Amino acid sequence: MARPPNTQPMSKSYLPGNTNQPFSTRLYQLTQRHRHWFFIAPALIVLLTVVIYPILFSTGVSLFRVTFASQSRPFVGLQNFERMLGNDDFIQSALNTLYYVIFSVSGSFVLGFAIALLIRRVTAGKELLRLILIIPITMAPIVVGLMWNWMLDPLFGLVNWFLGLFGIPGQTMLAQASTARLTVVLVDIWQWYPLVFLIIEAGMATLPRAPFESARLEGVSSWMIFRRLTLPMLRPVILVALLLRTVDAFRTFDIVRVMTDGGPALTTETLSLYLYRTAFTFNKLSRAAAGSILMLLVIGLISALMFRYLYRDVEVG
Amino acid sequence: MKVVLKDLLKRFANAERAAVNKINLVIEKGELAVLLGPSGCGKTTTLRMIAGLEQPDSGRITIAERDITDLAPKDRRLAMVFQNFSMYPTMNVYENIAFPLHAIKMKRKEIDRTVREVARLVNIDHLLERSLRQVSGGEAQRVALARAMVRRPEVFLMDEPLSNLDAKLRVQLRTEIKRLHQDTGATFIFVTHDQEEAMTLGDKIIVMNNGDIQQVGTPHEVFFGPRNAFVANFVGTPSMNMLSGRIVADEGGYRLRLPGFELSLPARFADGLGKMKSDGVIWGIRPEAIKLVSAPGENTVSGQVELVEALGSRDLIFARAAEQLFGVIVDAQESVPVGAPCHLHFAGEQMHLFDAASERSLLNDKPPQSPHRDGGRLCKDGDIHRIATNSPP
Amino acid sequence: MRNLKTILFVLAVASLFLPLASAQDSIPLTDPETGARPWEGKELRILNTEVVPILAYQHEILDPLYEEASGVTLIYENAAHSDVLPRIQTTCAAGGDDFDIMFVEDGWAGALAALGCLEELDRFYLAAPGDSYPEDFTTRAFGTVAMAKEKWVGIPTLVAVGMFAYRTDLFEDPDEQAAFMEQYGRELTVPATWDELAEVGEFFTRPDEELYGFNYRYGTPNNILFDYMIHFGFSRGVDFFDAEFNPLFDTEAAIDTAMFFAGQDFLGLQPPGRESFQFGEVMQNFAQGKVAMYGTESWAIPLLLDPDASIVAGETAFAPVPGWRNPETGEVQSALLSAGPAYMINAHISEEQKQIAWDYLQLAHGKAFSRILADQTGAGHRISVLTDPDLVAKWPHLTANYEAAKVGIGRPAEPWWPEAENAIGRALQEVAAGGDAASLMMDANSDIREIVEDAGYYDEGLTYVSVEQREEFVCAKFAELSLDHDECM
Amino acid sequence: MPVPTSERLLAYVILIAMAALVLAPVLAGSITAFKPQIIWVSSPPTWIFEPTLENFEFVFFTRKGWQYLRNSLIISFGSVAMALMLGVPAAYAFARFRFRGSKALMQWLISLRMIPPIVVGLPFYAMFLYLERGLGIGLRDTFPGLIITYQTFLLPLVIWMMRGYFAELPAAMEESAMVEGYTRMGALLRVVLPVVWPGIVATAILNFIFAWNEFFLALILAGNRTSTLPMTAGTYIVRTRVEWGNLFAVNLLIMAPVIVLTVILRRQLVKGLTFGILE
Repeated sequence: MARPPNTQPMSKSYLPGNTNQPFSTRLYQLTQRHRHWFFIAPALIVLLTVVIYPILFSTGVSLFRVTFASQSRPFVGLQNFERMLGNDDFIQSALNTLYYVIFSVSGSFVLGFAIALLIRRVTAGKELLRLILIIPITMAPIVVGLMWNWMLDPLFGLVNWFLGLFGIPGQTMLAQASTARLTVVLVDIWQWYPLVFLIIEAGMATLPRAPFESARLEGVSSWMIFRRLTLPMLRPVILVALLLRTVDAFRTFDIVRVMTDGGPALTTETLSLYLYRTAFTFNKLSRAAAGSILMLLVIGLISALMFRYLYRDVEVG
Repeated sequence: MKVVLKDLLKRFANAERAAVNKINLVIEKGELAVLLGPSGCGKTTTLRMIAGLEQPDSGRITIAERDITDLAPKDRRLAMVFQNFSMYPTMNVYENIAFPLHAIKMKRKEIDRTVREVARLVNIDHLLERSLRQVSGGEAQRVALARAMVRRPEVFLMDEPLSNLDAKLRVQLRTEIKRLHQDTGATFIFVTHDQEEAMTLGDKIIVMNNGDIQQVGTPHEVFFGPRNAFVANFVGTPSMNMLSGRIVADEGGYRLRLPGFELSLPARFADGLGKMKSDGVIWGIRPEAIKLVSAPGENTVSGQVELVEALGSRDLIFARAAEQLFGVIVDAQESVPVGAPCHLHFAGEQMHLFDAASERSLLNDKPPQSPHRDGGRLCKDGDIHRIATNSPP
Repeated sequence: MRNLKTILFVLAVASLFLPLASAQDSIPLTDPETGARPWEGKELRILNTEVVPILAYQHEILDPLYEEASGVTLIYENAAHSDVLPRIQTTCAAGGDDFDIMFVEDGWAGALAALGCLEELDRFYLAAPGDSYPEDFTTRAFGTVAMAKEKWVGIPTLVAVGMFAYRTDLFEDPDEQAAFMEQYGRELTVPATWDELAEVGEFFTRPDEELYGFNYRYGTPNNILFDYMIHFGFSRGVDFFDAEFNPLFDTEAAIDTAMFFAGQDFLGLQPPGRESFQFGEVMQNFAQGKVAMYGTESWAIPLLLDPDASIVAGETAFAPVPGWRNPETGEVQSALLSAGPAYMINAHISEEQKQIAWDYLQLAHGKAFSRILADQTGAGHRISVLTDPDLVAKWPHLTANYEAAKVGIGRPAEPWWPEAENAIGRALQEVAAGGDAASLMMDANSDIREIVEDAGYYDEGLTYVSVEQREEFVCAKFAELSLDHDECM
Repeated sequence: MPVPTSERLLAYVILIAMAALVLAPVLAGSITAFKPQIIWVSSPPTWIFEPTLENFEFVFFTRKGWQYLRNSLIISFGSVAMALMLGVPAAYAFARFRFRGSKALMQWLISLRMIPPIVVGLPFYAMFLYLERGLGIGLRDTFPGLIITYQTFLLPLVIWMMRGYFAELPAAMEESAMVEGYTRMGALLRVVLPVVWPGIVATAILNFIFAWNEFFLALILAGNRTSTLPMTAGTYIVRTRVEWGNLFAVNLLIMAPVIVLTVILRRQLVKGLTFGILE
């Protein structure tokens, strides 16, 4: 029950009259209830076409014997999978890939984390340092690989020239089966530690200050603060960093392709590289498809496990 | 414009219960109705459904007999003010206010006239050329008000417009909204979780919880005649003292057995108590209704003062008696030091009783009529005290 | 009748190379139609990889003249060498006409022919032979580079035969000669056998001076390792397969060869990083004066003699690749790889494009231009060039080149060959890395057997095409085309 | 928090050493691009020389680097534009609407980042093949074909990043516009997009970097009409020699724009690289 206005009442509303009844209320309701699909559908359709359909397609191809030329495509069931799993080279490249994942991920993680911790302690030139330190991640992996090939050349590379200044004899890291894999991993770490560094730094910036300040006041040692406060509080961030690094390391292709092309003696061959070769050089499409499905299963399993840990901590969607 | 909500239901995806559970509500033309409730009670969802920002799962909404349930927000002829100032940061104050007028293709000259007129109404005509970065929170909300008014809508929806402001500004703007309501004569629907804001603003308060309307009434009805334990507990600061107890029939009446003490109940509960199926009740009394008396007696418990909070002219005392903590409001002059013994008297006519099972009030369903219905909208706490003593038995 | 296009081309070439004016007589008509430049405005797309230096000379010298004379625009698409085969396979599988002419290494022709990617050239030749002169190649070279089994699919772009480069400044230095005599009790000569090479190599291996004895390629892609089978294996009598396609990489001779090739006696002569060297690195090492001797292929000659590319260009000479001394006869047996790419015509392009492609190929890789190229760069691959007295006078190594081209052995032209070669290359790398030669070679052998089995060769009872049989294919093809060849007599 | 001087000094030493390790190869390599052929490699390295542009000239004109540059630009801009057109509305929906399955769908989108390109690239090639053979639709070696393929890694990234930017905006912004007489589309275009514009630019730039550096899918699916710059880098390691000077000239062409963009974008970089999981 309103009182009569005690100042001059506003004139009649500017609003349009009752003319905008929608064509059909039911239609309107329907579109309202499902309006999100209007926004999502185009993207979703494209993603289904460019991701899901290819995977299904690959699965299909892997059950037949298909080559570039083949006119007939006999159904062979799981034979391609069997052959792939029984193939030494496939197993070898899977193990190499595992090696990359373990060492590249842990290496870049430790280095990136350390740099994130260190850069908090500097003042002047912080921006410049950060800018320089993230350069590797912006470079195309193929460029990184080629560049380090040049750096590591046994006779003319800068690395050996530099070592030579200190009287250390020439190293042939990329050439030896025993060191090539490690060398490629080191280059991979060189390229990807900034990812960890950036993620951890961003994560640390979001940490509340209070617990750290009170711990300092209470005289807790830096190491204990790091172990009992920093690490647990950064858990989701750390998981994100590890997850992203893992999937990236898992699909390593470009760097190896240009640095060693899988050699010497297949010691640096990765799954991606091996499957590429199988399909496009050796003309065994369906076997490569089977291999890629196996690869997808493994990475799916790994990331599903990591995601489960992650979603425990992070709200998504 | 009369706003009617009929069987309005909204359930969000992945939610266990309905956000708004088939509510029915009538808001009369020119009324200032306040939707009050804790966060998540469905009040904002209700408002957003009226605005058309959420689509109800079922039920209808009509404004002035016009069914708007299936209209786009822009066609509902209403305005809305949001909690977080909802400014358009790429536009300056003037453009912000003019923005709604562009939608109805008004002529530039008329836009200019209207914008300035509205800006004057909310006292921001000196800010028009400023960018939003140069505008304070209170001013920003005035801009929002101006933007809402500029199309001269017949229904204003306000979604906690004051809660992001500091206390002083809040009071100031509250008055201004009140004045605006009177000046425009439009229907206002105001959402808040702040029951003091609801009391001071509302012609009608709609208390909501868990998607249901708990009570509809004037501020006094809601304050003095809570229909259920939730409303009793939610409305009023400091909140009502509440204890679970059992009813024992006594000769000629009922007694209430509470942990540690017993009370005799006034006759006005007799009807309600007679209909009860079990003996469990929730007893409640407002801190303002507890009296400190000098000696123990009927409906009195003895205890000790544990804590005193100064509220200004009055003190809020927490006294422990019969192992329970009671909040009591007393005049500052009559305050008692911490540790002092005290006797708390519970006046029978100010007690509330609720069925423990249904949490419904045991008084008859008709809420007590406030004797101050016309003048009491802005009444002070002292008035409430006076009214309380005058409420009918 | 000569059409204007040809005349223009001849005049242009002739005016540039007046001393060679006689060459014009050998350029016949390619298009019997009169009227100038029938393909004016057309494009010819070439999938290329900048694999060998002489192609660069071709682009520099020939292409502008051809474009001007014919009105055709040449469009080169360069791919990394290891991407070329995948690219051709994928394009071809789609029936794509993306390229008119494709760069095809000898090892790939079999696979591509099986996919139906390669246009046979007989009919073009019979209609207008032009300057192609297929009989101007040795049968070994032609069979390896230009044919896929019995099909003629290309005109060799070049014929790469094993060559051996050495530093004259080192070998002719009296001090070095004296020192060598003192140390080994014989004259310092360019080694003729692998054993001699090991000795001379050891002599020149002086890491302190950043000088090493010898340089060979061991790196990836694994297929380049296969060269070893020829240079080191075939000369000892190792073969790839028996007649029934049973792989022979696990024989004693093959294992011995692998052990020598990858053993420290041989590896130890080489600069650090040898396990990963491929053509690029070994050439770079030699061109920067880091090694005394260098096993290479004939295409490298122009680059090694180019003072812009090599700091030892003036001190580089060439010799035949060493071999093994037959203990019974005392003769040096050597076997040389014969390899090389040919530009081949895509089977999926239009007839007109095929005609243009043929027209370009017969000129670009034809007799006349081959001579110009050899004169300019010292690289030759046609018999007429390798035996030309003027050219031999200018480039003495051409004689060695010719001898090599006559005996060079090519890769099998089977569709699955790239995969098999990868398997053997991988095993060799592992041997070089210190693995057990016998078991690795046996593993590789069984891998290859599986590959052959997968391809259905044993089911279909296919038989291995030996080196001699390939020569027979070539001779049969020449006979079909009514061509005479000395080696087919 | 105050840091002891010794600790800070140590941090400086380590960080500067690391920065040197980052810069040294990049700078030394870039210098090589200006060296004449004879000193592309030399032992010891030649530091003083007369810089030449002949490598760039060779790479850019003789080897038609300008074409690859053009292709890279077309593909990168095209695929980013497509990803934005599809992804921005979807991101908006994910930020604004709660609906059945929205959370699961969002998680699914993150998981797309996990799929190795070979798993997609291989069937893509085969699909294009069948399309071409069966329906006569040529997508292989065309710009549209590559642009569509690039959506596999660009589109999820755009949705994730943009969702973050939209979620930062109060929903009230476009809701008030809707109440004030605009449709949702109108509100989106007139109110939200002007505000979220910097976010779109950041997303576009980061995605541009990814598309620009992409190698694997291009290797499989591009041809002579569409070869990109990274693909050509490999062509300078010819089998017979490595053309270091030319190679580094190409590397500079690939690297330079990205490093410039990084300088502009460094703050937004994290959001993109972490795929918006961190918020």
